[in-house]
Amino acid sequence: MPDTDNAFQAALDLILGLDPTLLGIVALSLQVSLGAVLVGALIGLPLGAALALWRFPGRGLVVTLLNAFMGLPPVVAGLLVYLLLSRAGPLGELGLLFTPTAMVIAQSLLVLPIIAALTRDHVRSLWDEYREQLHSFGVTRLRAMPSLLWDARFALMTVILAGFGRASAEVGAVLIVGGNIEGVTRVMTTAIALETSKGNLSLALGLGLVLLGLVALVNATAYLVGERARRKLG
Amino acid sequence: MPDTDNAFQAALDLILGLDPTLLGIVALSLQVSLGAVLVGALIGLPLGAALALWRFPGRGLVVTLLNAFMGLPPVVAGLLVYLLLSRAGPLGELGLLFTPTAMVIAQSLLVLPIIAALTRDHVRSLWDEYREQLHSFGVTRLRAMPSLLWDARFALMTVILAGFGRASAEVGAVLIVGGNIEGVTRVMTTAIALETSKGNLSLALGLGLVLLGLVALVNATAYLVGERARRKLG
Amino acid sequence: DERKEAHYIVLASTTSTENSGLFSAIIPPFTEATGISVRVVAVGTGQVFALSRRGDADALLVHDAAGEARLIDEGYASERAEIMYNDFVIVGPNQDPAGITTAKRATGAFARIAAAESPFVSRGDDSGTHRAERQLWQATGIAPQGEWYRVLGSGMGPTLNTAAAMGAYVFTDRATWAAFDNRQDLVLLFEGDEALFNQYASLLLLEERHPHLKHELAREWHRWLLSEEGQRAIADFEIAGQAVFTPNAQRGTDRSPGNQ
Amino acid sequence: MNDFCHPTTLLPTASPASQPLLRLEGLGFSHQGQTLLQAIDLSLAARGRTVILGPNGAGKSLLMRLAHGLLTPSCGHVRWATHESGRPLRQAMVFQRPVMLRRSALANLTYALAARGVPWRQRRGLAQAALTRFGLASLADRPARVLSGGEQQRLALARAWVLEPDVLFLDEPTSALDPASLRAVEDAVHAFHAQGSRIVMTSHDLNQARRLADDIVFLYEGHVIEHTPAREFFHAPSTQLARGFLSGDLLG
Amino acid sequence: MNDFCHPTTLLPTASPASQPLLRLEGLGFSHQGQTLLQAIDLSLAARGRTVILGPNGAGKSLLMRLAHGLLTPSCGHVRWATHESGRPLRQAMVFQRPVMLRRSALANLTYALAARGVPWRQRRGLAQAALTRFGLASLADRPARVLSGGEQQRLALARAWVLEPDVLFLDEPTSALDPASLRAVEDAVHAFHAQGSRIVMTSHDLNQARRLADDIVFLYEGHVIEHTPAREFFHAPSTQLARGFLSGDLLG
Ligand SMILES: Nc1ncnc2c1ncn2[C@@H]1O[C@H](COP(=O)(O)OP(=O)(O)OP(=O)(O)O)[C@@H](O)[C@H]1O
Ligand SMILES: Nc1ncnc2c1ncn2[C@@H]1O[C@H](COP(=O)(O)OP(=O)(O)OP(=O)(O)O)[C@@H](O)[C@H]1O
Ligand SMILES: [Mg+2]
Ligand SMILES: [Mg+2]
Repeated sequence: MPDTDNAFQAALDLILGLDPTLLGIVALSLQVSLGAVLVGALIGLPLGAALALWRFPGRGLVVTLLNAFMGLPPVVAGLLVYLLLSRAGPLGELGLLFTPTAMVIAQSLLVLPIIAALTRDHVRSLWDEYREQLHSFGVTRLRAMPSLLWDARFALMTVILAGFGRASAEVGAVLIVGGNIEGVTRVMTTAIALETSKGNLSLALGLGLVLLGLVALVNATAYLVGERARRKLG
Repeated sequence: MPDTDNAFQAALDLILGLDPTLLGIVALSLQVSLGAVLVGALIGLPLGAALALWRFPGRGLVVTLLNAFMGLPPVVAGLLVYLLLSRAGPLGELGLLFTPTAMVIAQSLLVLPIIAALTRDHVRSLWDEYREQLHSFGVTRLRAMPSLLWDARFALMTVILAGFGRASAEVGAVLIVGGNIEGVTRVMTTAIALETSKGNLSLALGLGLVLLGLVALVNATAYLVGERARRKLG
Repeated sequence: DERKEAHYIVLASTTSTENSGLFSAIIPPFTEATGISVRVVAVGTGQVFALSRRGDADALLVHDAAGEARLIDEGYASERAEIMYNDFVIVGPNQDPAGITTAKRATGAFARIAAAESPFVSRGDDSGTHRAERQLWQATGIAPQGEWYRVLGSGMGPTLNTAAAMGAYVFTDRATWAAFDNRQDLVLLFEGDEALFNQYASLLLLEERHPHLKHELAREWHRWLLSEEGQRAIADFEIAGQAVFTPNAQRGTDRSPGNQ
Repeated sequence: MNDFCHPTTLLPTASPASQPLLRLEGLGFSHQGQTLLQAIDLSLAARGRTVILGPNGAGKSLLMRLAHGLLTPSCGHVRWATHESGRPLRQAMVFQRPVMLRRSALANLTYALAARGVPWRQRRGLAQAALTRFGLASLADRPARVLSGGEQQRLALARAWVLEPDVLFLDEPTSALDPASLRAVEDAVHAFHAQGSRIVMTSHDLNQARRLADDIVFLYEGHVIEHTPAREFFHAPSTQLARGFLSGDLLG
Repeated sequence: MNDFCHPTTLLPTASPASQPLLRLEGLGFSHQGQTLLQAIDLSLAARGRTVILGPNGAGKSLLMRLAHGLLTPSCGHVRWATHESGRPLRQAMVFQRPVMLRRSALANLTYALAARGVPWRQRRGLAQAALTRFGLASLADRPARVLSGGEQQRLALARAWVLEPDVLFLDEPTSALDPASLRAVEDAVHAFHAQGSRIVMTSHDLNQARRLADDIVFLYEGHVIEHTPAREFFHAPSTQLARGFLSGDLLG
């Protein structure tokens, strides 16, 4: 596969070249994915915990739907946000279409179900263990939520990284609501798709390697921080 | 958002119409995603468990890379498989490109890291609890693996569903290695992308709703089976 | 600077135009001249029209005469001006199993492919290029079907990637082909028939429909494309030393006062 | 057997000092078709130390969890008296298998204090004092989950101690303790009692029951067989089952 | 303090019957800079019942886990004798806080049997017999994790029993048991011993130690203070610390 060899070459050139355009794209990619993960985690962690803690009629349905939304196609998420933000849509006035904000919104939709659904299982097994003790302390479920999320933080880190992976990998949603506008909303994945459609396979792969390296960097940071904290806990 | 109303209408029409073309697409979608999840789980579950059980130099690196590969862009996975299976590529002889098999291979690449990385945390917390007891029984790590995977099965179900979600939602990989050939490799997500690029937004959304419904059905089945088994365990 | 930031239009166009690299060549001189930047959203032809109808693009540049006419009929667009053309070509495996290089006309080439049942890949996405291909089949008098006729549902680039890997014939436009890298075994086999003419047009949207759009700026862009300067920029754009778009604005229809 | 059984609500009743502190009325608990506790009628007086005795699996822990409000009974009622002001009684429980939060020993205490609404500034001091009281001062910063069995049990006791409960449930609180700690904990129980805390505990150490109990509840297979003053129970048990239990012949 | 300390390997030595079964040589264990066990030199004879005594946190459980091979010592060696054939000795351990697999009580036993390589056909019968032996026959199908504290401890004992170990470690095996079960377990220990199993156990019940022990290891703050025959230890402890411990004055 000569193209893959060239891809490594291309990736190396891209990195060594320190091309300002590339740097801009990289920065925007990170900004959008991290923004989406932030939003997804801020809503998804409490939501997942709530579904683990409270029993109510229809919970099974909610859980099933949440799990199903892990399979929300990015294109569909993109379309929904597009229709919302389009001039003819209800939020058209805001003029958010084809901006990074729109991309963050669309990706949040993708990240949220993943974080919530996976959080639920971790909190559930911790809650199984803690429930009676916390009840005995007089801790309400609402006040137990932050404690459980905190005590499950090491496993939840992987959950959040899964959400980050989803955000940084997807192209369908950002393409539709961002438009892949050069210098404005072009991110790594849309650039990869563009180069692929130009038949620049090694450049596309090279960009893919750079993106993966970037994601790996974020993951490595999270891993090191997590392991250090874990070690302190014995 | 008139388009979204139309989307529900379109989804309804699609379902009620029982269009044989649509049925074929639905069947292929399920076949490919479930195939990828099967492959991903068969490799990912033991791999994740192994990473939880064994300590070896460089494990941190492997874990970080695995977590990072949760962010493998579908287009990149698709390109890699494309280059591998293309006639000029090393496995070109097999003639697998533009077949459902190629799509399963590409999606397995996407599903595998998710299942392995998330499995690792569940097995790890179970292993923390079981380790000394199993060692005392004389159970080797290798033989502990199936026991741990079995005892963590309820949480792992969600992990597998996350993998299934990823597979059924992505379009980048199947588009490249499948080619979205009508009647041969067209699946729901590629059909949605096609209708979007045709500007048939409500049909695209309708197809998206049908796909989500399908995924929800799979999830509901898994949920019901899981809850019944869990109830039996007290 | 700040003025520049707010001074932009969103231009909806097709992927084939974007992939060729045309915009990177002609937008900088336009921005230079007017201080207006252009944000290109490159999507499928149908999606271009959808964006325009919903008021999400300020200007559009497409190559689908029927779709353009409908947009005007429906009262979304106010003015259409032909800007340039390029041509479609037929690309296929080096060995040319159907022997189309010797065909006289495009219809003949298609007939030979159908007769030989050589693999042919169609975009199948209802884009301008796909419609042109369908029309050509119609002119040939053949309704292509069978194992050899593969209907995809992809953009031009992905379709070329697929054709390259399958070693199939494919109907494409010269610009995309010229800029395409992953040719593998494919070569240009047939070109030059009048029937392969591919006209691009710029449309202005109706102000009453979408008052919020930047009609003033869009008009400046539209006029610039028609102007001598714009036409020269298009003519100067080359891929690998080859001009791929031919400007053909009819100055007569350019009723633009004060542009010079 | 389960023919007349209503689910319940926890109903506080206004309580003159003479009224019982806790009344269990027709209490029953079943799980997945198995009846684990049945027809429990029991009144606990406002003061004193009650020890629940019975073989393994008799239902002692279940009974305490029901009374403490951790489980919902399948039938019958749990009625607690309240303070004169109407404020519910403060309860605390030391579990048979204490649950250690994934934090340091000290943080386990401050967490409980925070849950009880103790202001932030006071928590650390109170927690340190409780650790010292139970001989854990030097282990304050150690993660609670790596403490030895006995240390964990002492930490659980400290965690209950620090909450100054009106009612204290102790489920075999000294099972993992060394002789000196055992004595210290028994002293602490006396101290709780002296301060007016109501003690309800279980134990398998009959000598301990003899030393601590004012009255005995004897459970067997989910039924209350006897509820008598301690002296009477140990000297003249009124049932065959209790006699068997005391002599160590009664298998659960 | 930790000035001469090598990490270790588990080295089996060929053993004539007279040789000690287990030799701990300069054994030490530290964790994150804290020395938890230090300079342990100990030989256990081929037969007999050894009871390890000591206050909470002395290191009894750590010592047993090191000997059983669950932890890797920070320094020193653990040397086990082997069978004459060179086959290592079969060991089993009942943990202070037994770990119940997420399966039924019966499946917890068959799992252990499977791990020991017992053929599939025999497992169920052996497991049922062990459950019956420990009074758990009626609970065979109940999920192990909902069993009461005492039932779980009995299940853990049954799980060790069924493995017919050459060496059996018991970490406070009767702490949660009712009087009758306690007697049954002590009988079982005698039976193990009679069958030739080597018993190493801990207990905080000094009466139990008196009843069961052939020799006593007295641990204090990670050090072995005494290792003497039981009769000697209880009648004339040679150290001040042991005297304090026996009288219940020594706080851990
Ligand atoms: N969730 C449950 N599902 C099924 N059975 C249960 C459940 N919880 C408890 N049990 C059963 O109820 C019985 C009583 O349990 P409980 O823990 O109250 O016993 P106990 O008297 O405290 O015994 P011990 O002295 O061993 O602690 C036991 O046989 C136990 O197996
Ligand atoms: N992983 C660990 N990290 C830090 N300290 C530990 C760890 N494991 C055990 N310890 C400490 O080692 C000491 C000895 O623990 P061990 O469990 O051996 O005590 P023990 O003698 O069995 O006490 P008990 O009678 O309470 O069971 C305790 O103080 C405990 O806190
Ligand atoms: Mg109990
Ligand atoms: Mg211990």
